Amino acid sequence: MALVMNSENERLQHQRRFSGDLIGITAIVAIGAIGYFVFPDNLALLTRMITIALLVLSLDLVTGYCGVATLGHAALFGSGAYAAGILSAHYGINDPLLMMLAGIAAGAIAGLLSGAIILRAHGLPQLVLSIALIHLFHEFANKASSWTGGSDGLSGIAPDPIFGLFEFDLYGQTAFFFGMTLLLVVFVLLRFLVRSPFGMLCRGIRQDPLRIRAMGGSPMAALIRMYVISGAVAGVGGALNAISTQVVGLDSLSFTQSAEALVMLVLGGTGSLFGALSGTVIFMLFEDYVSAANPFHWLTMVGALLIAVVLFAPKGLFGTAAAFVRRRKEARA
Amino acid sequence: MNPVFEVSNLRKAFGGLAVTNDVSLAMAPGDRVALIGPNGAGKTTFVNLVTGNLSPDSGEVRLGGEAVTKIDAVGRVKRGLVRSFQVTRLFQDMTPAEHVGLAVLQRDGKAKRAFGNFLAMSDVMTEVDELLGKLGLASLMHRRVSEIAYGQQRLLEIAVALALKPKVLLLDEPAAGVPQSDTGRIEQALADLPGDLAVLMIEHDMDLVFRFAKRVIVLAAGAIIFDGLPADVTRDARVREAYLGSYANASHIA
Amino acid sequence: MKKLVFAAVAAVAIGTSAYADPIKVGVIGPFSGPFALQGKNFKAGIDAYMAVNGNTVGSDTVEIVYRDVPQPDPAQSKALAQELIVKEKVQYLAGFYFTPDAMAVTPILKQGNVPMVIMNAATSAIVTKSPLVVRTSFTTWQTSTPIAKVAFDAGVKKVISVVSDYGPGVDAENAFKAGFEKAGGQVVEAIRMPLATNDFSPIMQRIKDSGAQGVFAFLPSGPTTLGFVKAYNENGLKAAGIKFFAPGDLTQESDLPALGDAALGIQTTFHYAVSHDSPENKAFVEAATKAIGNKAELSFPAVSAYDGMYVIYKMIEATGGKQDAEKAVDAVKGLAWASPRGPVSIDPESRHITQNIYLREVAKSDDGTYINKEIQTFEKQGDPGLAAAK
Amino acid sequence: MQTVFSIAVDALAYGMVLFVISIGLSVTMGLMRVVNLAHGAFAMIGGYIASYAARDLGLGYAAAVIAAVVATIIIAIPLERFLYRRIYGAPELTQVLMTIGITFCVIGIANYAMGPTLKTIPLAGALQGSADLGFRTIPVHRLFVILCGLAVALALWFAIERTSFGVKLRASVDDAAMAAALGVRTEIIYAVSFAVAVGLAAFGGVVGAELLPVEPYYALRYMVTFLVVVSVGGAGSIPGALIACLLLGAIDTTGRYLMPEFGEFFFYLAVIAIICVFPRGLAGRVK
Repeated sequence: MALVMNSENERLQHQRRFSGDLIGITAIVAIGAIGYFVFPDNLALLTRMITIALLVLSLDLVTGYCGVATLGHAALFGSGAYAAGILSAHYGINDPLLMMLAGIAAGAIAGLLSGAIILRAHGLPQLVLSIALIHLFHEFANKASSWTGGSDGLSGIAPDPIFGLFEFDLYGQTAFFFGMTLLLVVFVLLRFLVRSPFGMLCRGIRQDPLRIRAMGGSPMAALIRMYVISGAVAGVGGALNAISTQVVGLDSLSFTQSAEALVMLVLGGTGSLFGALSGTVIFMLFEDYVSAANPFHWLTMVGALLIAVVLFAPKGLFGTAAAFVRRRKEARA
Repeated sequence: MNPVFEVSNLRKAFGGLAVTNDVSLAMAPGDRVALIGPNGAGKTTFVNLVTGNLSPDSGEVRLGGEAVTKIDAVGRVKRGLVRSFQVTRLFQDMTPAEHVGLAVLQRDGKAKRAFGNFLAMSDVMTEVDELLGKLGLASLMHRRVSEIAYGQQRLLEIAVALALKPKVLLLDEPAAGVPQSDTGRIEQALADLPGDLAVLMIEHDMDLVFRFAKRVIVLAAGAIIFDGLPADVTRDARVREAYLGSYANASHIA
Repeated sequence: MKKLVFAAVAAVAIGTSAYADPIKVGVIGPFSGPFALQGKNFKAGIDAYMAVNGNTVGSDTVEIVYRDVPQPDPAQSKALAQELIVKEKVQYLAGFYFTPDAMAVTPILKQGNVPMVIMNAATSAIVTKSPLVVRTSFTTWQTSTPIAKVAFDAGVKKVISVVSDYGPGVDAENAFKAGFEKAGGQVVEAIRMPLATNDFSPIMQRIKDSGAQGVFAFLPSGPTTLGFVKAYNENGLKAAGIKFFAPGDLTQESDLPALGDAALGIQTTFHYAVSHDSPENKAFVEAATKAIGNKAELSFPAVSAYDGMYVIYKMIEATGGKQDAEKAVDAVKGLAWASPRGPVSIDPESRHITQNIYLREVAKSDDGTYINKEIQTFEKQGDPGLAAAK
Repeated sequence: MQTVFSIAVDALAYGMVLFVISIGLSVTMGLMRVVNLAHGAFAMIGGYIASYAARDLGLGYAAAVIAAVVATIIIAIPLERFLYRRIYGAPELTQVLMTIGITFCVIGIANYAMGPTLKTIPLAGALQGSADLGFRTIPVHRLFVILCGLAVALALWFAIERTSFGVKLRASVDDAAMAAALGVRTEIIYAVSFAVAVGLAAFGGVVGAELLPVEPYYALRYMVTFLVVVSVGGAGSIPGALIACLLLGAIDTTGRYLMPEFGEFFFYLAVIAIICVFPRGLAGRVK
């Protein structure tokens, strides 16, 4: 072996990945700042992007890191949104932070429930379980219209100003900064999570659950745990959605929302937090742009983008770019 | 010495066919036993019964004196019964350090920690460095598994098993598929296994069996037909019959 | 997000706009997805109005900015409305096909100083959510109440109600029940079926077993109505003499060619039929057909959009182009005019449109196309839904 | 008692419609291992072509059906060659992304080319009207669909289990490399299977159009239903798909009769229950 490096040296190199955290945070802040200055009067859109990004991050935890195929992830997001919304609309508890906590708790509970059902099968049947589940959630919310407003949507959500100072107004400044803060906090926590022993365990489970069992680990317990965490993250997104838009509709619990989140994730690249974020941003910006350019047939363009990504960037946009950069680096080494 | 691993009167039938038929054996710490047998002898079923992936129709499996027959595979691993796989089952996009680190964390019940990177946990890393160093994998510890040679992957399988600090180790053809040039390193690794560990090796390669095992068990049609010293195995009439019945010639075991 | 921006003004108008910024009207509707046809009708109605009446009010140019919400999505609708107000600086919001999308936007109207002209969303309560809401379409209560009287007068005393299980369906059920029981009839059973029902045979069996003499049905316009009407015929309900009553959503003109002969004779009550006979409607249909490209695609949202634009033009006139939502809304309270659908007025109290509701029957016209033929008029109908809610 | 019979007849008819439309998906998903979310798009293309052939060209019903199947296959050939061939054996999520992309494109194009209104396919005279079963009447068309379902099931079963093509197909699926080594031209086998699947989709789209009317959003609207029945049956199994369709048809129909307001709950709870008991589907091939 000519290229032997001693292990200490390699570990240092490995630890440089920690600087990835800084780069990541800087990137999010930078993109947020660019968004803020480029679209200063379209913060509602940016806030919407943040809420969806949280949903996609949450999906990445179970799909990207654990290999669970699901088209029903909006169940977690919508539960969070309804919990936060109902707290305000029915109980008059309008503190945004309390609403956020309610969203996190409801998301986690929905995650536990979803996980307990979806994890009972694998592959295609698993996908179908998730579809059945999201329809049940959706129907349930439709039926419980005295609580959820049914198909008319839950209105009457009126969050107080944060710390009594910053009001959620028409211009969306507060919602945007609130959302950015939440996204950064969630991102940093998830960076810790995915590199922690537990994150490694989950990556192992995705590749070979039997091997994990042979190492004395219990894949089911770990996956359920990850589902609960994922539910909490989705709950943050849902609650943010309820707080920033002050309305919750059945669409937040829909198959369509779930499928769109999955498309964004696969577009960016599964199994990486940056993949989830970049997929969301690129998909939403692209949609925004083409639907402006070709109002009635933008769906065709989105379809073409998805096909092009599969053909030319099979690991997703971020995944393929990252692989390319790595190859370049290795070629130089 | 008390047996650390004991199987008594184990039976398993699929349909009407007895695939494991009244198998009993006992191993003490430090034992080096090879389990051989012609194809279809029931070795795989036996391994699955022992590890808990199948449950027997009757009989008992004991680990360190404790009956584990009703305990599932994961519970048996936690009690010190660890296996390696005939075809390596490694995580292709993870590194050897991560494999061994995960095994160590799992063993210590720390694998559910949602915080901190094991690379920064000095107690874990000391063990990882030591184990991988012993098996000659130190220089590769941060490469992806998909980038390292198959012989090295086999060594990593052993490293992962050892990281779990087993009392009993089941090695399922540890050298299968490895090119001749690399088998030396695997044999060396086997020779260096901890002295107090009970090892049961399932193997086809008789050269390896003779060099490694102090005791050979022959399984045929689900039953043990020979249990004794390696030197005696080729002379045993029933063994010859079992093999000659299924092979064109006996050169394999001669 | 599905943002549609297209300037309704010609390049010439932009060139001459040096002395005055155009007055922008933000329109939110389903311009793609499963309800794209309805969004297309919004646009056709608006284009038709501007083609007939020009794109200027006084010295102000009017510009339309479209935003797409393909399916009910209140959060999206609200985000787009915010963007329209803050970024595009629209003075008026209009459109809104789905109730939740309209509900989501009402809280920000006051702060944005923007009136909202609803061109479809048909739940009664929306107008109570903000004093800046004006509606030029209809409510489900408004269109479903007269049919109860029609049914009773036709000698039907026992009716089974079958509706899609969502807000408007429940509204229709309640409206019909209230009207029918008041007239002296009896609703023997009320069935709510999931929106995503494909096969209606079991429902038809249920209707048969109920022993009702007639069925009242409500389903959203689109593919499912086809299956429902076909099942009604094929399962022998029509032959058995069970009469069919519904609001006009079930027989919207763009679905009629597909329904074909199966729909012949079905009686519905609604606020607008493309075949309505009046000079105003002739002019409207001509302009709207030009705008939509294919007359067969023309349907009821177009006329609400057309009248919505009329209201907005009046508002611009009254405020002289200045942004003053309250003044604009006050100006149209009590406003009465001759709409393509007949005489209409804005009720000063509820800001909802008072209009004629017509009983129509599906028939074949002389040129072989299917039409909703008006056979009876219920004049000056307000919205009974608001009163019922009180 | 009459009601029970009546519901049974409805359930059978509905189940068969589901079967005819979904079975092509079972071929792509089970035998070719492609999660083909664009299945509904092909069914829709078939429906549009039949509608165009019958209404605008004035062809008869039978001719329209044949034209739809043939034309849809012709449209699908380049798609198979340039798009699907790239995702054979790819991870499921990649297949999902690609086939959703194709579906979006087809919807957009259909909306542009055919307009957003409903399209119908006029039935042949013999298929119109209702037949009297003694205790009730049933649309003749439904009887026709039941027959079509049985015919398709038999033909597919025969093709897969009893012909040399079926042997080659199963061999290619189980081990493509081995099959190729044995002289099976797997590319052709895959292309032909894909054509069969697409043809079945188009056939189902046309025959089922009375129940699921043709419009641009068809491709997404019913995608979930197709996916569910095929997976519950066990992808790739003809008898499995048949049993699943009849079972789910029965549950759906009965639920809608007894408690229409909880129709969706019945259906999806049944799906969850079945998959929890049979994680590979009712007759899933062991992978």
